[in-house]
Amino acid sequence: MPTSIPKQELMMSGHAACAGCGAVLAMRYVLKALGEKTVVSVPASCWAVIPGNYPAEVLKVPMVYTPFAATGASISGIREGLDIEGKEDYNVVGFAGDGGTADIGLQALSAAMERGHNVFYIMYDNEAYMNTGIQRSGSTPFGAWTTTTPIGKDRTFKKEKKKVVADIMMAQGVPYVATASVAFPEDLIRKVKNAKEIKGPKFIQILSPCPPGWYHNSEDTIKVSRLAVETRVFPLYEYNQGQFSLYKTSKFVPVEEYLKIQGRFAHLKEDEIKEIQNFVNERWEFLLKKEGN
Amino acid sequence: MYEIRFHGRGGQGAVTASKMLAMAAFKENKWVTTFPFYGTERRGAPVTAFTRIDNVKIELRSQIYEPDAVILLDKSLLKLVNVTEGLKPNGLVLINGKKGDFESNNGFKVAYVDATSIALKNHLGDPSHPIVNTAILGAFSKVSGIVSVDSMKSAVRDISPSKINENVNAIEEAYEEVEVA
Amino acid sequence: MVMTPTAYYPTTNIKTSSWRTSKPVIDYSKCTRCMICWKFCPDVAIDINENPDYEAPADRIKKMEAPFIDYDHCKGCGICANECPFDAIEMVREGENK
Amino acid sequence: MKAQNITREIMTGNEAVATGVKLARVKFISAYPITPQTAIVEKLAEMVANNKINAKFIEVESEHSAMASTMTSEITGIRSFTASSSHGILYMHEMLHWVAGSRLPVLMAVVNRAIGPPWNIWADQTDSITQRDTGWMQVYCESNQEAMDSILLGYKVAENKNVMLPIMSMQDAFTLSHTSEPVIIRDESDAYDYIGDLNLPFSIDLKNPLGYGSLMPPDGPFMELKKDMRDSMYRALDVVKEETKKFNDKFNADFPGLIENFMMEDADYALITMGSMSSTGKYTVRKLREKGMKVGLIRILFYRPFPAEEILKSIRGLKGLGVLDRSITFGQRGAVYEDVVTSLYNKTDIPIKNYIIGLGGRDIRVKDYERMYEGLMEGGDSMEWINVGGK
Repeated sequence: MPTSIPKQELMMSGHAACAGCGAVLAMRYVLKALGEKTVVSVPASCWAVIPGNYPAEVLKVPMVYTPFAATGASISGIREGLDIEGKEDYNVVGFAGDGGTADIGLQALSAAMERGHNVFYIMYDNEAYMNTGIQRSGSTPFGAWTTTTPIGKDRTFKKEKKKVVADIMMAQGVPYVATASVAFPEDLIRKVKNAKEIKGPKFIQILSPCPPGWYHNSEDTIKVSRLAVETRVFPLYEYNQGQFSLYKTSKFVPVEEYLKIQGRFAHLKEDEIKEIQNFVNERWEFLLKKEGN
Repeated sequence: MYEIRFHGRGGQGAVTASKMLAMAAFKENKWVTTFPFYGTERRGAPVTAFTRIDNVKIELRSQIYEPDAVILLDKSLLKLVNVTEGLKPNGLVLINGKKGDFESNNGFKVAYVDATSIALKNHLGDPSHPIVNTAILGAFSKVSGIVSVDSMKSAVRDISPSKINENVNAIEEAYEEVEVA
Repeated sequence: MVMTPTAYYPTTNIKTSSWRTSKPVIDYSKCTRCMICWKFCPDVAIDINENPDYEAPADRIKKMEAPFIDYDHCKGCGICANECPFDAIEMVREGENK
Repeated sequence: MKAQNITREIMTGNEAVATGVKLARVKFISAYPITPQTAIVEKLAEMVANNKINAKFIEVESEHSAMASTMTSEITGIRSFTASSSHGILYMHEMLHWVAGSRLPVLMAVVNRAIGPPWNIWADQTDSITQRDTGWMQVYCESNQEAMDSILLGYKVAENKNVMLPIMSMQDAFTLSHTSEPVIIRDESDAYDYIGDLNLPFSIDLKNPLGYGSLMPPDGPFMELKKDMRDSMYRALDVVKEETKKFNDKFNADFPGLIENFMMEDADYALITMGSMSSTGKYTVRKLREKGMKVGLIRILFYRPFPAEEILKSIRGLKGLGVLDRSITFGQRGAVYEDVVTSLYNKTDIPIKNYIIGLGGRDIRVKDYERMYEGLMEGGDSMEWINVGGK
């Protein structure tokens, strides 16, 4: 087969995700990279609904559901319990959305990483509370419409910049931090495998487009994801035990290309798009400097 | 049942003294309970602690309102607390100080020991914060007769985190030096 | 024993084909077996046929495993058709023949 | 049966809890410090550091995380423990429901402390009483001995195949947690023999990759699961009785079980108490008995499941009954009072009074008990606040 993607499917068909969901692709790739000796914990999120109604289960590995704020603590307990039983070779994965990571779960996440448990924390970032119907999160980008940042007369769209949790994790000194995209599964799987080499906490933030939440066509999930990387709106990087490397895009693609195929940005005026372009440029420069180029 | 109330300042060892006393009595096959009144305990702030001793299991768990004895680890507390409050008739007041520091006309038995000097001599604590609890217990053993000095020394050996010999010396010296007014 | 909220019933038993309004149809004469459609399928509804002769054009020299659509689970998102570099997949409205 | 060497030591309630955890062969501890529970955590950390207990201890950043990690460690099949108090209990409230609903026999030691505002670190049972609907069993201790014994007994009851519910063991702030008194240390090998190993039938297993707590629609067995929890809670009443007997036989102990009757045989008036307040109550009963007053005391140990039948048996023939609540609920009488009255509804015509007492560490004195027994003799079924406003 002319692809390096592992054949083994640990996520099954028949799930209850929306057509074109980026979050299921993220899970599918992560499990392909890790293999069957894996335990997953998910908080309240789309991923608590995607497996479908009891008794259905969509993963071929154990899946522990937890309350919203608990992912970091949940994987800590699973990890230590398994270690006590001598099951040190199991992978323990927290799989949480951006609300459960950037907002309500940040404290438990930060603490779990600080304690240094041998765990993976995967943040599937669809940039708003999608499970409850598109409300603003800390990870929603500037300019996006959500139901709690509606287009009104006095206050329109989200005026604050995206909180990038991966950057926070790097600043905290987590041994392995990366950003990844469902449009680049080979890169995503490589990063998960690199992370697996480290005995300690690992954090990966995966941009996971949401067709109903971003107002793009379901067939464009990969296209939007790819444009997010190519326009540098969502730069891909890897921070492996102090070594920072940034994936450099080959050509310049204006952010407008990314914004215009998503209804959540349809209201933006020219100067606002320019402002977003400036944010993107500044952050790109910052990351280049971080790499030492 | 014999009830003792300790008054001290945070850092002087009043709470530990109450525990050492309980331990000493326990070694003589008595039932004991001991507890501090926890306030916002900080070094220098007034502290109260309680010890009950009985031949049978103790059921009473309230604070001690009518003690048989009151022990003052710091005579400056005389200005702050009503030392003899609730003290039983013929009750005992033991003060870390000198004769004349405290006068009682109510028939209480008043005893003195210069526990601070004894503590300093034995290098317990530092000159600004001497730890006087073991010395005061040596004196209490003599004037109360409730617990023997040997049990007191044995309890101190069990509980003291360091300077065991110095603490035992302090008990012995205070036992000899204590005076009843 | 007590009741617990634990269960395991594989979702493959659940058919999600009714969610679909359009279905992908592979034109095997154009298909190069690159497996990009399989790679990007969020529904895990593109399977791999291990038989190298499956739908293989007669003139194909190097026979390879082929993708095929699991119509019981495909929700018709259209990613496969959109991402196929060889225009080998077409979305066809349900009910219309192709 | 081998001869038992009785080891008695002076220890605080917090030390007794830590020793109980060691005897119960707990393998995972996750906790967050809060006054007055802190000494439990410190003692366990010290035991772990000196290899006196074969357990992993993680220092989490909040009570919510303490309970979440305790839960998931238990799911792996490891006997797990945490301890908390007051605001910490409230902060983990969500997780308490989750642990019970997951049918995990976790044990938590609770040091009962008041809830602010204003800040108050002293004894008050509002923190655990308000958790009565979370599906946890609750046992309230009167002494440091019970604080230790209830850990062993508690795990045994919780892990019973017909119960499978978590349990919290309560001791009052300072009155037990920081009070030193003699405690018999249970023999380690007897304790191991008694407690055995945890065998969780649904622990994490790659060969049987379960989902734990997935979405359940209204026609799924949601109501049935809740009903099963409630049924199990009631089954626990018998399990507590059986396990108490086994425990007492094994250790030659006198753990009372669901409730304790004190001088109730010929009593005309009785008070129902819970926790360390009961001791001063018993002291007062003896004192009043010496004066010829026929008074008694009923102590509730297990508040959940509620021992309705036992209380009904105990109160027969009384002329007056009073229920003490060391917790506050607003817009209704005390929580324990409500439970007692509901249990006795239509089964007795004894007047029942409610006394609110000891909130925020307000001392509970002999004269307070004297006032309450006096109140019973006056008759009526009123609610009265004890020792408030300088009275």
